[in-house]
Amino acid sequence: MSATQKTSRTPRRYGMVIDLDRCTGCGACVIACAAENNVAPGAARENDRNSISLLRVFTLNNPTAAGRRTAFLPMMCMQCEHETPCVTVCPQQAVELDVLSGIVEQMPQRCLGCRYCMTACPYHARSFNWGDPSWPAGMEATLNPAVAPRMRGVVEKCDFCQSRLHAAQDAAAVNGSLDPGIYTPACVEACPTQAITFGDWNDPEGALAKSGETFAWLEGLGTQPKVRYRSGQNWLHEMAERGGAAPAKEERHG
Amino acid sequence: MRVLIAFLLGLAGSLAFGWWGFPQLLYQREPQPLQYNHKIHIEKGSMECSSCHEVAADGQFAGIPRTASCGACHAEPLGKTEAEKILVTSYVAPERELDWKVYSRQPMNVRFSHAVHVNKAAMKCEECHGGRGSATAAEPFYRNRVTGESRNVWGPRMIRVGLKPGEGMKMSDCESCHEQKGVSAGCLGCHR
Amino acid sequence: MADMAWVPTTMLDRKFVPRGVTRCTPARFSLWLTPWCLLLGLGLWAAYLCLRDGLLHTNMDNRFAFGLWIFLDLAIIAFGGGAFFSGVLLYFFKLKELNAVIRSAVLIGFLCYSGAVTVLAIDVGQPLRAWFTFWHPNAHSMLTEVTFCITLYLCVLAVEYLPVLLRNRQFRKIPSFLVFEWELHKLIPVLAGIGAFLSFFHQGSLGGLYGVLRGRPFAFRESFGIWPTTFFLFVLSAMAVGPSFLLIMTRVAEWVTRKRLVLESVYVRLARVSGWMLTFYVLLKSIDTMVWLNSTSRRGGFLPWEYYSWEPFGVWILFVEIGLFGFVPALWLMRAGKVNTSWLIAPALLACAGVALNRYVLTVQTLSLATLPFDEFLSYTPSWQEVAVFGGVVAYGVIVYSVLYRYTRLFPQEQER
Amino acid sequence: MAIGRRELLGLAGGAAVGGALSPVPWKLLDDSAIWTQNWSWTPTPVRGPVTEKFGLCTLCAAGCGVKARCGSAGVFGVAPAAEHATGGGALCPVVYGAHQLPYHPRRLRTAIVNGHAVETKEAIAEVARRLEAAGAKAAILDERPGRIVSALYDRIARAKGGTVVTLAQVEDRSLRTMEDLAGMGPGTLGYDFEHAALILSVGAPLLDSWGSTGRMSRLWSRRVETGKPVFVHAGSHWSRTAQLADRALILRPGSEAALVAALAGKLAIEPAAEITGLSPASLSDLALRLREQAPALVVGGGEAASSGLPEATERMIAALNVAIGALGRAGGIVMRRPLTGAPQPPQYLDRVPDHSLDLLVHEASSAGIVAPEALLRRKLAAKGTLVRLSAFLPEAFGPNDVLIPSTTFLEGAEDARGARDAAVETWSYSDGLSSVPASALPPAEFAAQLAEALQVKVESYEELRKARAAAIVAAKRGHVYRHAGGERAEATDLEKFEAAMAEGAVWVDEPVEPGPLRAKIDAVDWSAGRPEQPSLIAVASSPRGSLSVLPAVPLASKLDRETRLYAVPGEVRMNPRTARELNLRPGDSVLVSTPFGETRGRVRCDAAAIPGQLELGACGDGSQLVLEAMGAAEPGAGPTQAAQIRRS
Repeated sequence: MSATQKTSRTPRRYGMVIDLDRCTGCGACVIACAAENNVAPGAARENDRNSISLLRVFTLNNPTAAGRRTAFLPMMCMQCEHETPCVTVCPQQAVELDVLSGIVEQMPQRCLGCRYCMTACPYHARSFNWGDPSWPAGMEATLNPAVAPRMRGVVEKCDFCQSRLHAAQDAAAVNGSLDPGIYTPACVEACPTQAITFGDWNDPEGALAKSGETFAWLEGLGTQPKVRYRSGQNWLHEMAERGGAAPAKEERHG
Repeated sequence: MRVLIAFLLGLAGSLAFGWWGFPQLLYQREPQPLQYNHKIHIEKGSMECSSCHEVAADGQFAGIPRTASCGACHAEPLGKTEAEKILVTSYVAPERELDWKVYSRQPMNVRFSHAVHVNKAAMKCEECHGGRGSATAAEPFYRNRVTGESRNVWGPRMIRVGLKPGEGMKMSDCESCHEQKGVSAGCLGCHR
Repeated sequence: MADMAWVPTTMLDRKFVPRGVTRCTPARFSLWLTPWCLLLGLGLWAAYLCLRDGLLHTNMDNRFAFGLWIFLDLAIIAFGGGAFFSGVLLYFFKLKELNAVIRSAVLIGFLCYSGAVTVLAIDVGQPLRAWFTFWHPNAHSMLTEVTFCITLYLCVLAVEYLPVLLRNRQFRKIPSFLVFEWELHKLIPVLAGIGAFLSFFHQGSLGGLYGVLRGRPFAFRESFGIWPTTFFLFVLSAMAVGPSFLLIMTRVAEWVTRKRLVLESVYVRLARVSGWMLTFYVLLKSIDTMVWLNSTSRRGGFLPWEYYSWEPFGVWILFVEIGLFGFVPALWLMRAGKVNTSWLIAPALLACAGVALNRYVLTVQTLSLATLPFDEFLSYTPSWQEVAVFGGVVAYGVIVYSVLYRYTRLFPQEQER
Repeated sequence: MAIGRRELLGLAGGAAVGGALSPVPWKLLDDSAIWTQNWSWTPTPVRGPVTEKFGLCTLCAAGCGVKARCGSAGVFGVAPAAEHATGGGALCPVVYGAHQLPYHPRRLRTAIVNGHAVETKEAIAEVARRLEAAGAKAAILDERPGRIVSALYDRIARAKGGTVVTLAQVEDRSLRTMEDLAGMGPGTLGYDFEHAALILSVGAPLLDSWGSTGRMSRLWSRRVETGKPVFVHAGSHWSRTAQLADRALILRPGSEAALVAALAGKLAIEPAAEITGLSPASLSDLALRLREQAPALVVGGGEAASSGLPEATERMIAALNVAIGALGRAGGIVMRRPLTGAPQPPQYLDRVPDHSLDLLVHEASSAGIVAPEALLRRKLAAKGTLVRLSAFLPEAFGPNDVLIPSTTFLEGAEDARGARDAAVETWSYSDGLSSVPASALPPAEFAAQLAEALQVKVESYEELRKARAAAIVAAKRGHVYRHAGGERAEATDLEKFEAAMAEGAVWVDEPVEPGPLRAKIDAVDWSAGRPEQPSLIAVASSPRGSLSVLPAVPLASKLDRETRLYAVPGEVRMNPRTARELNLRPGDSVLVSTPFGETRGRVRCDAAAIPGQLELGACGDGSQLVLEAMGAAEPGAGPTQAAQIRRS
């Protein structure tokens, strides 16, 4: 079942459609995300498994001979809506599905760092602060004042740039409204090819409703992610439908 | 009998320490940079809270005013008090910012939207800040040595009952008000 | 005790040793403890490093968020299950032979649980906030259930063991201790009941931890009510290996002390109980595996063969767990009394290995396997700090067990060989 | 009264009960938890109001408009200025982290002469002395010609008999050959990609930080919607552009000339197919499409981390463009008017004879400009002086070098002339959004101080800027685009023009009506050699801003180490099969050698890598050695290099 067909659970159901045919894998979203959310620059020990990556871009290789050779897959928290795997497992309500926006919230200040949510997440969208985040001397001046840096020993993840939602909410409140409407997360703003469309799945006139046929990764798990993808390339659809990786009998390039 | 006396002695000793000595140890008194009189600004200056603590058109809350906005009126001393002289000579003239200790300062991870509470919910400043806006002098500021936060966040007494507005600003205080008014903000509504 | 300060150590030592049994000299005892203390010291140092700098001292990462420590916790809590199950058998099923090992069982349970909780406190990123689970519990989380039950059960075990401790010669001199101990003693069956109840839930919830992982099709299982099948399988497997582990530990204690600590019939009883429970567990586990392979996993979009196509986790691991470490020891243990008792340690070891393997598979294999179709198989090697903390916990168990063996009467049937 | 054991126990018991009934344990429990949420070693951002300002990205010559979000402590976020004329409303990935550059640990805080820290004034006096001594053998390397400060450099160099030189960037290489053949001055041609139906890139990384990223990204985005322009890539390795292109032709390394000759009809399809390793059908198909899918154009230049294609091949590409009618046609290579008031365009450094300079003043204030260290050094005579105006400590510096600290991203006044590949000239300026550190000299200040020390009379930066603004307004061409309101205005009134520009507007020239242009292509030599097929090739690719003498943006680690979008510095990425064939295992340290140099690294296996191809991580620190090994300092060395690898 597509996220577009579901009945509304929350007043807003923010989500994304990412056009994989437009993504060139430049990584602007990755850096913009890190800068926006006060992610510290990688220390020497940091790699793709122990760093803080709220948004990652995976490189996918076309296993079939036809079509484009490579696709780049930006992946952040998929904001699962049904049986959200990380929400049910957290022992102390540090993870919740927001009642207003449908965003899966992660509260670093409540988190005790058990990492159960990380094992529960099928998309590996969560990062753990293995050590204290640190910036070179003086670089604290470049921290975003609307985002609290996380401390060591807690899990963090994409929250659709909550600080920007807050700013939109504040601006709306000046005019007596609580509804922030559509705002722009950092990755959406940074994407040079406009591959990411951000919107509200509840809005029948919105950008997401007009995004045409979309698919999600690991739909079989039934978690109804609100971040969905679009592509005209068949091999990507086929790959997304298949759960679990099969070991390559031999390397994919012959 | 002697055991009982010893027991009571121990009991009394640790109760006394816990309820009287411990708070003395826990909090550190810090001076405000200036004796500020809210009342005189409201009465003589016929100002409102929002004259200095304003919500901007884009919803940002200015918080504590910058020295420049004090200087708008206080370019020259407006009275003969010592504080007035200090303000003009030490801050306004050299364009130095005042290092106010903010009683209601919340930790970094708390997001409080004045725009939502003042503009949308039409709440009065006193509902959270109490009578601070009509005080004639800056009351002492106490910093919790463990958390580094203002004592007003927890409240003046160890036991958190009978708190007046402006005294307790812990998450549970926010929550109980939100519950009363039937508005839920979720976690990220108030955290960042 | 201030008035004893002048007494030479040897004399002091002798004053605490229970009447009617002999113990080795303090020097010899210290020699035995020295390596364990060194290991404990190393573990404490490693733990300190992790608390000081954060978990960057471990080799866990975002993809291998659980590692050696969680596996260790799961395994020793399963082994510690002997404590609650022996209590149930003794107080509710009136298997009087178990009186001979019940104190040892309770102590082992306490050591296993306290060790597990200690490791958990290092394993979480923010131990100072661990109490949030009690203040803001998420009722839907299996981990909440685990935390509540383990904490409470640890208290129960401590209270259960207290009478044994208080029965030490020196403590008996204090009349109020004696009265306290007597009152407590009457409570023991009640405590055993509460303990059994708590154990049931947390052993189960530990299994549930994995069974509810919808996002990890390798671990996800069908559920009855709110509990996935792994909940019940974990309870059963803990019941099955608890007695086996007790059997092993008693044999090891006999070997180390060179004494006969319990009668042979106790071993036979433990083995038989273990054997029957194991048979029951393995049968259910086999059914569960078939359902999972043919239905649960397929509905999630995962073909079972995919799980076993990554070396080294081939299908063999399934057969070893259920066959070699399951049915084989089950049948062997059930025949206790008909086979040589001194050989029973072998099937008991196999049974324990089987349950440890089960916990290993659920922890490590679950995390190794890719969920996303383009993802790769992962591996992880624990850092020395992780291994040292692990070793420290083992050393802690050995030291406390040795000291309490020396100064309290762990085995009522203890006799010189 | 004797106090016995029992009393002590009683006291302890009472104290314990009292303690539990007192606030101590409970308050401490709560406070310690709050402490873990706010402890002092996690930095706290400075509170305060947030404002948005427009500034100028100076990481390369394109000068894209950026919208900076500023808090009380300074710039904390960078976003594209909407629909900027040069940026197209998009930025390169590294720009989003560039506001952290001023705080880079390698920030240069003092001038250095001959290895000793000196006062900046002294260093400038020393530079003036050596410049005076070098006379005609001195050159100033202006990475971004056409700026206001370029006029100052020009004035200084000419007063002392020296020259101003610049670097041929990846976007320049094809255009300058075409300009040569057409007899036009440098910087007078540009690409009109927006109207093209087919773009053939011969080794050019068009979809990988090429030109102004925003422009290429918008083109790429439009292609998804309308199917135009079609991107065809012909290159000797699977670059990112090849992976993304509508059609990718992988050639034998070094066989670009044969491909171009065949497409131009100067070489028969069969032998060309044999030389390039392509199928005859795909070659003739491409040749046909180039003519039928008009307007089409061909872009050469090779990878940024190389010196590009041989000049002979570039001449063939230019001739092919003429043959398919791309020169002077909308959707082809079009003429653009040189910027009003700009000085004479400088000559290219790679065309300066080797070892001919006694002094080279390198203004290294841009992270996105590829300046191969080896090329600079080779142009210097023995014991020549390299003067660097740089915000950062370079990876290596020679004993004779002079280092002068300069400003970096969003610091100090800057202006930008626009991207080299653009079809029209643009100009914008900014006074800088961050304060200039006490130790740093903005380029204009450096030039002014140098002129003063040399007693060369020059106008001030402000005067020159005003003069140029006046010249633009007087020319009555183009329009001013304001980001704040997103509106266009005529550039007719000097006061209004300056007011708009001060707010971060950009002036955009109007396009020259395309008309026929002539180029002398008769003399082009079409002979294409038969390159050898190496068993291993080395390639290097990286996003713009990471192949410079400057350190990488701190967050660039997210692109290489932390998401593996690019090969990691110090790693040699290869297909597992290649590793097996070479008897190498992941983590082995290896030495990769090419005809031009060597670089060390550790083996990383990645199924996404192409068999037979060694990807050298070239992001940030250590990139100079990779550039050297890729022959970036050797004219026409080609985008890939035959490589050998062994354990070290």
